[in-house]
Amino acid sequence: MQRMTREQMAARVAQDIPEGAYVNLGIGVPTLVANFLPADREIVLQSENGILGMGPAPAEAETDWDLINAGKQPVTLLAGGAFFHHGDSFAMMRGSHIDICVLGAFQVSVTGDLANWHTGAPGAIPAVGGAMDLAVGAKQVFVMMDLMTKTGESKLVPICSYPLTGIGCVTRLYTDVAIFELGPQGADVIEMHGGLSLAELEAMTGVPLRSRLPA
Amino acid sequence: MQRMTREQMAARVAQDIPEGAYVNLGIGVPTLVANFLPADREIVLQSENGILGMGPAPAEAETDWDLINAGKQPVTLLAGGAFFHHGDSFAMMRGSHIDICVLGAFQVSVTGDLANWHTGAPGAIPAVGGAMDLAVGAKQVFVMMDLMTKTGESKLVPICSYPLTGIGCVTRLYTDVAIFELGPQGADVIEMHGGLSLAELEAMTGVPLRSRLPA
Amino acid sequence: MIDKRYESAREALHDVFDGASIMISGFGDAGVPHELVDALVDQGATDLTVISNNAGGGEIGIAALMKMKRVRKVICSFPRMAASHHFEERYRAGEVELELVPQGNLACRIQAAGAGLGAVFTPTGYGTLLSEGKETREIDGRMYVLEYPIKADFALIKGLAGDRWGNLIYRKAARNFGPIMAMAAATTIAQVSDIVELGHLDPEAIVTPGIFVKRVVRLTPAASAISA
Amino acid sequence: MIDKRYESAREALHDVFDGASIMISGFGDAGVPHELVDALVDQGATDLTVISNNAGGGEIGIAALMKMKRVRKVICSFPRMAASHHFEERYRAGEVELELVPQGNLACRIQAAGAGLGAVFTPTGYGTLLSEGKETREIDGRMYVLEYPIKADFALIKGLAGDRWGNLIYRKAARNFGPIMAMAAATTIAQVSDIVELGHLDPEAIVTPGIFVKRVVRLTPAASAISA
Repeated sequence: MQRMTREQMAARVAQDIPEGAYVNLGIGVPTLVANFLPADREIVLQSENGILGMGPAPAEAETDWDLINAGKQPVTLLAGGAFFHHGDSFAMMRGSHIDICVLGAFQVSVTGDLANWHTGAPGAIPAVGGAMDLAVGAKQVFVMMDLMTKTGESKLVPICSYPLTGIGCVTRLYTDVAIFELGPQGADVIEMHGGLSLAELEAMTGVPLRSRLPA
Repeated sequence: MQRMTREQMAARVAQDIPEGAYVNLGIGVPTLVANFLPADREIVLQSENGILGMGPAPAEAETDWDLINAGKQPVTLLAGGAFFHHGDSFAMMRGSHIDICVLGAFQVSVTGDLANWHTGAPGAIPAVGGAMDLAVGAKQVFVMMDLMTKTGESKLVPICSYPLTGIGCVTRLYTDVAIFELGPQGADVIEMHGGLSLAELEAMTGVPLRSRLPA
Repeated sequence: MIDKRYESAREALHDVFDGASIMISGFGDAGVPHELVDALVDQGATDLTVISNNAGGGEIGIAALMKMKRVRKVICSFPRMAASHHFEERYRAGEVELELVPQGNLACRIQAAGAGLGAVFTPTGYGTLLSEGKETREIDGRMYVLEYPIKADFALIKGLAGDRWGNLIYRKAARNFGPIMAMAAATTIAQVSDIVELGHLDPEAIVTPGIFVKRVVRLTPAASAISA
Repeated sequence: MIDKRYESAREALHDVFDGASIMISGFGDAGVPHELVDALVDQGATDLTVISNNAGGGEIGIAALMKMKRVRKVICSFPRMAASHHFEERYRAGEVELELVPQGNLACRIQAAGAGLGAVFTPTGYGTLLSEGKETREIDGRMYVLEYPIKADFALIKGLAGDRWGNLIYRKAARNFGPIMAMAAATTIAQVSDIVELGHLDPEAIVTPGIFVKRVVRLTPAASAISA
């Protein structure tokens, strides 16, 4: 089976972000999506630390540590961008002004529950940042992750065993082998890569799946 | 008996506003206080419509209808002044950032209840504006009013008969014949004008008064 | 290309529907989007809920909507003005519902809607007629009233300048309700005196980022009306 | 004359007392008032509650306070960082209390304090470990958690420029928590790179009006530390 690379997944997510969308890319892998946004679409990236209209990384000489993304990496500001304080920034999320956020995850349930902030392991120092705010606030929550853990367990699960970030919030799940739409009705497969059959995918994940693949 | 004019009352209130205070002057008579602020004190006037550092009325030729006070009269902006939106403006009040507000009143109770927005008369169109926000929010609420109505009833009362603006919020009452400190303990007379005795003042108002007049 | 510019107030208001809730900015004459409201009068939508600091005065704007019996409900802090006779007539006739809200509660309820909060406990209005029947609670020794968000289908606001992304700056005390109403409406329509090139507005001084604005129309304000 | 200028960080922090709650702005390196925090380390107050997005990293600033066991409690959203070993050590030893708050709830609870609200219903965190034991309510078909204001005795923040009335502007994403913390603390102390004459800051572009700031100190930031 051929699995998508992170870059391929990021490129696939990028295709689904429409012209004019206000988008928040979570730290880590989701940040890669920015590299694949179609050049003919104007898409506005928000950063939780008070930036709209975030542009790509600057040339090294122009690094400005007052202009960083949520992952603390230097970025730039596009023409039309704006700065604002944390109250307004999280009002953008919580108030459903952000069209799409893209997050990583430890686990996602078939009904869209998200676990991405804490393994719950004894002794782990918990840290949540803005994950819960994005999960409940964005109009659509896209998750990008490998479907399986390194030890071969499905990260798409009937019920999350890790502590939740939000309930029923993930609308679409992009993995290295398939794309799912999630909701109260469960998981619908809308795209598959690498030649798996639906039965094989169900066997891998151990969750019931419905096909909405193009005929 | 000699009663103070409105201008004299305004001048008396102005004396009690200290250097550096952030002050909101209610519409109507309290606006007069601005004319009597001591020139050697820097006092910052706030207007509910989003102004800090409000200055005096402009020369007619410089009237700008985008720069008005809460009473819709043209004003100016002092050096150091700033504009902000209604959310921040009322956060300044509700969040106890305003040191003193000066309001007019229909009635004030001995424990500092305020009635200044509505007579409760049948058929009266109610209108409240920012009165309730100022009443609960400012660190100190000063009221300026004639002690007696035109028909000879005391406006300092045991319990307000008009609908309330706020409960126990008035800290000091400036009238044309005396100044009172109000609180849970009742009304203390701290200054008298026009040669009344405390007994005469009690007879006029019909409320118990304690003297804290200078010996 | 993102382009939120509209050619006319008429086009910017094309989809205002009967029964819509509409926020209208302004305090006194400052910040009232007169030309957008005029266009709303022409547009014809009726059965409206108007959320504004006042309930209209004189013969134009909100007062004209009142006169034409197109307002079902007003949510405001100060309906009584020098020339608010059209509102008063409808109100006394029982033809318009009035929800009177202390001005700061109006502001914070609009902010709550924009920020996605479910409700807030505010001290303003506790123990008064305006909190009758509302849930109250003592918190940390002080009494509060539970108030719910006020959102709207449309907000009509007025800026000084804007750009094609919808970024806005304002002018002096004309800012008032504009920035918070922009955040609380599904469709915010801003009239501005000037539309500038993208990047021309200082990103440090933009008051309303474009994310909160759907449509921007350049309209030349008439010589300022004298405030009531 | 109103003059909020202080000559040094040491003087501006003279009255920070044992047991004080202290907000510290910043996200990454941006907006962290490093020189004020250094002065707090020197000042000696202990048994502190620190409210900040992080719990300190490396050897200076909040981490130094941690190392010296002068922090009783941290209220933050993201205590785990590349070099947060001093926090981790105290936390594992049970020597510091951690109140972990989703970043947006941290922001809105700070805003609630600044705006004098008693509590707010927020959707963030519902059904998670971080709302365990908290009051919840369904409003309009959605679930919310009741959260209380976070206020502080002091806020240490960083602006780009200020004036003697305490008006502030910020620089790029260094704005972050500064404006909302300024509103929520009894005594807000701002370090700025430049103090300008009154009237020099554009009244349309002032982000924090002076009413929210008690003290302003001009401090030249060291060459920016590399962010963890």
